[in-house]
Amino acid sequence: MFLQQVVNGLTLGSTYAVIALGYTLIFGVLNIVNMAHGEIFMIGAFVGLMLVTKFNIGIIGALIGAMITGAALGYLLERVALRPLRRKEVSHLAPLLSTIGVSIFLESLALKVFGPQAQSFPTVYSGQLLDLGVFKISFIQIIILAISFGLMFALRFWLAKTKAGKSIRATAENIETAGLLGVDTRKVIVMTVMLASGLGAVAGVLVGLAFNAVEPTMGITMGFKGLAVLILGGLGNITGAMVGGLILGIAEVFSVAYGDSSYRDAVAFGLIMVLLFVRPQGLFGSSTPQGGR
Amino acid sequence: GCGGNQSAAPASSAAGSAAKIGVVSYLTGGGAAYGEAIKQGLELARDEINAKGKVKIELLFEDSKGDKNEAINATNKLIHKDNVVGIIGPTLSGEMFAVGPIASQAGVPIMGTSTTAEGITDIGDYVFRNALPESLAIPHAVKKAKEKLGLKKVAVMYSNNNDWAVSGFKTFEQAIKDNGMETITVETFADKDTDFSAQLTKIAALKPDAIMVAGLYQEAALILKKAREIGITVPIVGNNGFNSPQLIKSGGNAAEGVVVASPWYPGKDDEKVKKFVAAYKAKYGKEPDQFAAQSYDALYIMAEALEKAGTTTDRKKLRDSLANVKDFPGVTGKFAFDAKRNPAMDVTILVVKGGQFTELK
Amino acid sequence: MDALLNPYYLQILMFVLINAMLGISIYLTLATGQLSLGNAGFMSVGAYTSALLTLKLGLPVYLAIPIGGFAACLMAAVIGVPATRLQGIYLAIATLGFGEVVRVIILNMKITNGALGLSGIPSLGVLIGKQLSALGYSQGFAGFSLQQISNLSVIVILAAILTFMVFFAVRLRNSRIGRAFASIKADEHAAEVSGVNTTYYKLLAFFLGAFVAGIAGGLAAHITFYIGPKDFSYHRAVEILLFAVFGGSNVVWGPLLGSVILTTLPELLRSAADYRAMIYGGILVVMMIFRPQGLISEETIRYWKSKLRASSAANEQSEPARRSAG
Amino acid sequence: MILALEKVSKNFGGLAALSDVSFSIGKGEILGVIGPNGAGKTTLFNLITGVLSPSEGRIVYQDRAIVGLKPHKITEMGISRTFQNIRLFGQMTALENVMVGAHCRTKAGLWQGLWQTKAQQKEEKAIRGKARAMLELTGIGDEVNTFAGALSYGKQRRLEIARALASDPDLLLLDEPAAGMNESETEDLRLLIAKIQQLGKAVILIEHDMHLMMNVCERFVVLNFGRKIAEGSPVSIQENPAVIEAYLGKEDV
Amino acid sequence: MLEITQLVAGYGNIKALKTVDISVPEGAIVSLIGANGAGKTTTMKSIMGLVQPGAGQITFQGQNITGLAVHKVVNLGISLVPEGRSILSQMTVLENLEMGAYQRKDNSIQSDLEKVFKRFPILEERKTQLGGTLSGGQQQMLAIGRALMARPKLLLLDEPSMGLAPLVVADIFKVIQEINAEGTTILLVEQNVRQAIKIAHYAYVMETGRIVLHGKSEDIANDPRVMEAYLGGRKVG
Ligand SMILES: Nc1ncnc2c1ncn2[C@@H]1O[C@H](COP(=O)(O)OP(=O)(O)OP(=O)(O)O)[C@@H](O)[C@H]1O
Ligand SMILES: Nc1ncnc2c1ncn2[C@@H]1O[C@H](COP(=O)(O)OP(=O)(O)OP(=O)(O)O)[C@@H](O)[C@H]1O
Ligand SMILES: CC(C)C[C@H](N)C(=O)O
Ligand SMILES: [Mg+2]
Ligand SMILES: [Mg+2]
Repeated sequence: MFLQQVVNGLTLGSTYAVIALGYTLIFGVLNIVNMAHGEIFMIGAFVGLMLVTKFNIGIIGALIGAMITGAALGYLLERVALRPLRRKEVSHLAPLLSTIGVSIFLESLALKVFGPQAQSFPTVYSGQLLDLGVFKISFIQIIILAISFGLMFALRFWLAKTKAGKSIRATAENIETAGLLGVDTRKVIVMTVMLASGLGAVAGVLVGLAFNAVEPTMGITMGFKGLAVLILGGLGNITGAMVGGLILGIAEVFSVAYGDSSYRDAVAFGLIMVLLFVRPQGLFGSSTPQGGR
Repeated sequence: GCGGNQSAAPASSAAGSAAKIGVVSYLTGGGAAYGEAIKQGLELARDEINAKGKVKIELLFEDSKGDKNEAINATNKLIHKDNVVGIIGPTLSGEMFAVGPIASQAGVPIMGTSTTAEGITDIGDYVFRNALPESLAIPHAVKKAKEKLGLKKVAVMYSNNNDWAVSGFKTFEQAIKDNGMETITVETFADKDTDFSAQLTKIAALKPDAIMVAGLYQEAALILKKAREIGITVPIVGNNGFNSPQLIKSGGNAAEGVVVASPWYPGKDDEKVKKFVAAYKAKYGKEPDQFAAQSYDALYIMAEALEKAGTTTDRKKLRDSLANVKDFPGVTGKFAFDAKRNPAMDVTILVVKGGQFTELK
Repeated sequence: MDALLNPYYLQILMFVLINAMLGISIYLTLATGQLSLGNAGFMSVGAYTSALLTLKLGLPVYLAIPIGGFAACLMAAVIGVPATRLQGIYLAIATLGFGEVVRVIILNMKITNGALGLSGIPSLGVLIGKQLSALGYSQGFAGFSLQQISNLSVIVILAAILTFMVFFAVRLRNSRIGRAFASIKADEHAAEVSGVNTTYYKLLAFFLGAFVAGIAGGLAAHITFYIGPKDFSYHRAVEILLFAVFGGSNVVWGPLLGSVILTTLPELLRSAADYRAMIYGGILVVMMIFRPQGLISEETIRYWKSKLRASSAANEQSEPARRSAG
Repeated sequence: MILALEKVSKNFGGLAALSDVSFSIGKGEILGVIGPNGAGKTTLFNLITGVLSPSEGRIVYQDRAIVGLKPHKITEMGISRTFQNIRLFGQMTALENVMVGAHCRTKAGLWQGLWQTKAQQKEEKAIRGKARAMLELTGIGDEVNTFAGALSYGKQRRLEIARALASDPDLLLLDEPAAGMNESETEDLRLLIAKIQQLGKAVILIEHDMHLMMNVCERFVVLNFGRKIAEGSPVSIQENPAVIEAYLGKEDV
Repeated sequence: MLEITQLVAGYGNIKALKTVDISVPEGAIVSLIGANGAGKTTTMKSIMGLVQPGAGQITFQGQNITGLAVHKVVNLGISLVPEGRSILSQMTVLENLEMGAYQRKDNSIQSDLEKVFKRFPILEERKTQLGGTLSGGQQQMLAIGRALMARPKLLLLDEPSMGLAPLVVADIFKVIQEINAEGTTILLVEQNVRQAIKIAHYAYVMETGRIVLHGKSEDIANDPRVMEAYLGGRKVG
C-alpha cells in the first residue's frame, strides 16, 4: 500500500505542479498572480472533452485543440485584463481583481455553455491500469508525470539558456530596463501569457482524463492548490513549482493514508504555513539581495 | 432604485388570482442537477394544476447556488419583496438551516422537497418537508443490504464539509451498529473533490464487505469509478444523494450494484406514477428522478392545502392547512405530515442494474 | 418609507454593513502594505466564539461579540509573528491557507458541530424585540410593528459600530501611527532604518484587522441565526479582497464603497439570472481597465485638492524659471 | 568618542567585503570614508545601522555594543543614514517623508491618535514644524507637498538627508549625497553639512567627489578591498602613496 | 543625426519639458547640462520613447521616432545608460552584458564582451555574481558596459560618472572619448560639468524645461552665466 500511495501522491502532485507551472511562468514575467489561470485550465478541459466526445477527434487532436484555445484565451486575457493595467501607475492589486473578474466570467460562461454537471472522457482514454506488482499505475498517470517533468526541464532550460528565456526574465525584473535593452516587452508578455495559458489548458485535459471529471468549478479547486504550490516552491521558480506540487500531493495523500482524511486540507496548508515561517521565500525562492543599498 | 415599481402593490384582494409560491433552488453550481430536477418537477406540476383550474399557482424561482447567503437573500426577497404565500425549497439541508428561521420568523410556510438531514423541522413551526428524512431511509437500506448481501464489516465514506452528508454518516454509523456489523474505517472527503485514490487505496487494503457512502452524486460517481478502477468490487450503499440518474450517467458501469433507499421508484406499478413518468418524459425527454417526483408532489400538496384553506395570500392559513394534509395520494405514495411536519412515507430499496434503478428484491 | 422598512432590503443593508466592516478590516492590514487574506478566518473565529458563548454559556450578546473579537486577535497573535516575516503574495496565500486550516479545524470539532454548523444563534433582532416586549411595547410604537422596530434597531447598531470603525480608521491614518503604516507600505526597509519598528506596526495592523473581522463575524452570526464552516471559505476571503480593490485600497472610503457596491450588485443583477455572474465578472474587469486604482484613491483626493489649490495660485506661478537652481 | 568599530569583518559567501576594520569617530566630527568602488563603504554603513550584522567584530555606540540590535532601535539611539540608491516613500509627500523620519522621537499612541488629544495635536504640530524646518534647511522648502517620487534625482537626495535629520541623530551617515549634483549644488551641500556640524552632530561621509571631501572632512578612513589602508588628515591622505595608487590617481585633485 | 524640435513632455499634469530643441550632429559628443530637476533625464527618456511627448518632434537619421516603442528605438541604434543604473539585479553580470547585445545578430559579440572586460576588469572577476549585489560603482560600470554591448550608433549617457571613484571617473571620460573616436555619436548628461564640457564638441544648457543656452563647448565654458551657475564661478580647465 505504501508504494501505491506514493504513486497516488505523485500523480496528484504532478497535476498540481503542471498548474503551478503556468502560474509561475506568468508570475515570473508580470509579477502578478493570474487568478484566471484555473478557469483557463477548466476551459481547456472542456474543449478537449468536446473535441473527443462531440467531434470524435482523437486525444492528440484534443490536446492540440485545447492548447490553441488556451493560448487564444491567454491572448484575450492579456489584451483585456492585463495590458490596460500596465499603462498607468497601478497598484499591484489591480491585476488580481481583473483576473478574478475574468475567472468569474469564464466560470459562469462554462456553466452556461457546458452545464453544471461533471462530465468525463470516454473510458477508452483513461486506459487500463498497468499492474506492476507492488503498485498499479494507469497510462494517463504515467503521461502526466512524464509531461510535468518534461515541462519542468524544458522550461528551466529555456528560461536559463535561451535568448527568449532571458528576455522573459529581464522583462520580469524591470520592464523599462528590458525595453531599453531592445526587448519587445509587449510581445514577450503576450507570448508568455499565451504559453502559460496553453499549457494550463493542456493540463486541464490531462487532469480531466486522470480524475474522470470535468466541470465548471474545477478551476477554482485546482487553482487554489496551484496557488499554494506556487508559494510553497517559491514565486517564479520552475523547479519550486514542480517540487512544491509533488510535496503537496504526497502530503495530502499521506495525511489520508496514515492520518485522518478529515484533516487533509489542514495538513496540506498547515505544512505550507510552517514551511513559509521557516523559509519566508518558499523552498526555492531567493530572498532579495538589495538590503541596504 | 431597487426596481419593482410595477410589482409594488401586491394585489391581495383580487380573488381567484394566482397564488405566488417562491422556490429557492440549487440551480447553478456543482449540484445543479438536483435543482434542475426539482425545478422540472415543479413546473410540470404547476402546468397541470393551472390547467385544472381550481387553484392557480405562480412560481417564482430564485437560485441559491447551494450557498447559504445566497439562499438567505433569495428567501428574503421572496418573502418581503415578492410577497409569496409559501416557499418550496431550498435544496440542501444546510441552506434550510439558514433560511428556515427567517421564514419561520416572518410566518411564511416553507417546505423542503429534498432536505433530508436530521432536525430540519425542529427549526420552527412553519418548516415542512416532504423529503424522506435520512433517518428513515438509511436504516432500511443498510438492513436490506445486510440481509441480501451478507455484510459483516464495512467501510464508511462521507463528505465532511456537507451538513447533510455528515448527518447521513451519523445515521449510517448507527444503522451499522444496530445491524450488528462492524465499521472498519471511516474516511472523509469534501464536496468538489476529484481525487479519491488515497482513501480508496486505504480502504481496499482493509478488504471490507461493502462501502457505505454519504455524498452528492458528483463525488459519488467519481468514487464509484475510482473504486472499480483500483479493483474494489464490493457493493456500495449510498444515501439520498445517490438517487439521481446523473449518478448512473456519470458513473457508467461502475454504478452497477449500488444500493440506495428511495421514496420514489419510477418502475412502480401504479396509475399515477405511470402518468407522471409519461408526462415528465414527454416534456423533458428523460425519466424523473426522486427529486423531480418529490417536488412534483410538493406542489400538489401546496395546491391542496391552498385550496382547503381557501386563500392565495394568507400565510398562516396555508400553514395550518398544510399541517393537516393527510392521505394525500402522491406519486411517491400515500402522504401525510406527522406531528413534527415530517413526512410519513414508504421506502423502496433500489439497486442499479443494467443502468437502471430497479427494486432490490 | 415602506421600501426602507422592507425586511428584504433591511437584510441586504445588514449584509452591506457587515461587509463594509470586513472591507475596513482588510484595509487596516493593507495600510501597512500587507495583503492578508486571513480575514475570513478571523471572521469565523469571531463568529464561532461569540455564537458558542451565547449558545452554550448563555452569555449576553453584547459581551460575547467583543470577546469574539479578542479571540480573533488571539489567533492573530499565533500566526502574526511569523506572518509579518512574509512578503506580498507569500503573505496573501499563507493567510488564505490559514483561513483554510481554521475552516478544516472547525469542520472537525465537536463543539462547532462540524459541517452542520451552529443554528439557533440568538439573533440581535429577536433579542431587541424581546427587550421591547418586556418594556411593554409588544405591539410596537409610532406606527411601526415590533419587528420593524427591532430590525431598524439592528441596523442602527450596526451602522453605529461601522461609523466608529471608519472614524477610527480615518483618525488612525492621520496620526503618527498611520504615517508609520504608510511608510512601511512604501518601503519597509527604509522605514525600519528611519526608526520605525516595522515588526511592531505590522503586527499592530494585523491585530486591528483581525479584531475588526472578528467583530464583524460575531455580528454576522447574530443576525443570521446560523453559521457553518462554508461561510468562511476561500470565496469569502476573495470577496473581501474584491471590496478593497474595487473601491480602492488606499483610503478607508474605498473598501467601504467597494463593499456597498459589490454586496448590492448581485441583488440588482438578480433579474439577469444566468448571466448574473458573467456580468459581475465583466464589471470587475471593466472597472479595472478604467479605474485600476479603484473607485476612490488617495491620488484622486489629493489631485482634486491640489487642483483647487493650483487654480487659486495659478497667477503667481506664471513667471517662468522660478525654480531653477544655482 | 561617539562610535567605535573594533575589528569588524563581513563576508558574503566567499567574498570578504570587509576585513578587520577598526576606527572611531568623535562627537561633532566629520569623518570621510573613501575607497574604490566595491571597497566596502556601503557595507560599513549597513553594519553600523544594523541592516547587516558583522561576521566578526564589535561596534560600540556611546558605550553600548549595538551589534544585533534592530535598525529602528539603532536609529532611535541616534544614528541615521541616507541610501546610495535613493529609497524614499515615493507615494508620500516630501513633508510626510520627513515626518516619518521623526517617528522615533514622538510617542502618540493609538488612543491619543483616535481622540486627537491635546498632547497628540501639540506633538503633530511640533513635528510638522520641524519637518518643514528640515526641508528648508536642505533647500527643498518649496517642495513640501510634492510626492517624493516626482522629485528630480538631486532633490530626492536632499529629501533623504532631511528625513535622516528628522530623527535628531547624533551621528549622521551620508552615502554619496553629492552624486547627481553639479558643482554649485555640491557647494550648497557643503554648506549644509557645515550647518549640520554646527548643530553638534557627527557625520560620516562617503563620497567620491574629492573636492568636496577635502573641504569638508577633518579626517579620513580609506578602504580598499575591504581593508583599511590609511587613516588620517586630508593632507596626509592626499600624499599617501597607497591611497594615490588605489584610489586618487596621479593627477591632482 | 538626432534632431529634437519643439519638444514638450511631462508626467501627468507636471510639464517637465516646455520647449526643447537639441541637435546632435553625427560623430559628435554633445553635453547637456542643467540643475537638478531641469528636465535632462526627461529629455533622454523622451528620445527613448519612455516618456510620451506632448508635442514636438524627434528625428533620428532623418526618421521620425517621436513616440516610437522603446525596443524599436533601440533597434534603430540608440542606447541609453539610465540614471540610477537599472541593473537587472536577478541576473548575473554576464547575463546583463549578454542582454546588452540582445538585438545584435552578428558574431563579434564575443570580442566585444572581451573589450568590455578589458575596460572594466572587475566585471570579468564578478562575471557570475548577481547584478544586484554589486557595489554602486560596479553597477555603474556594468550599465555602461552593457550599453556598449549594443554597439549603438547613438549613445545616451545619463550621469555616467555618478558614484564612481575618481580614478574610474577619469577612465570613464576617456572611454567616452574612445568610443566616440570609434564612430559612436554621444549625448551626455553630466553633473561633472567641468569634465563634460571639456570632452564635448557642443553643449546645451537647460533650465526648467527649456534650453537657455547652446553652442560650441568652448563658448559655453566661458559663458559667465554658466560659470556662475554650474561651476561655482571657477573656469573650466
Ligand atoms: N549581498 C551581497 N552579496 C554578495 N556580494 C556583495 C553583497 N553586497 C555587497 N557585496 C560585495 O561587497 C563588496 C563591497 O560592496 P559595497 O557596496 O560596500 O561597496 P562600496 O564601497 O560602497 O562601493 P561603491 O563606491 O561602488 O558604492 C562589493 O564587491 C560587492 O560586490
Ligand atoms: N515620475 C515623475 N512623475 C512626476 N514628475 C516627475 C517625474 N520624474 C520627474 N519629474 C519632474 O520632472 C522635472 C524634470 O525632472 P528630470 O528628472 O528630468 O530632471 P533632471 O534634469 O534629470 O534632474 P537631476 O539632475 O536631478 O537628475 C522635475 O521637476 C521633476 O520633479
Ligand atoms: C439534493 C439532496 C442530495 C440534498 C440533500 N438531501 C440535503 O438534504 O442536503
Ligand atoms: Mg556604496
Ligand atoms: Mg536626471
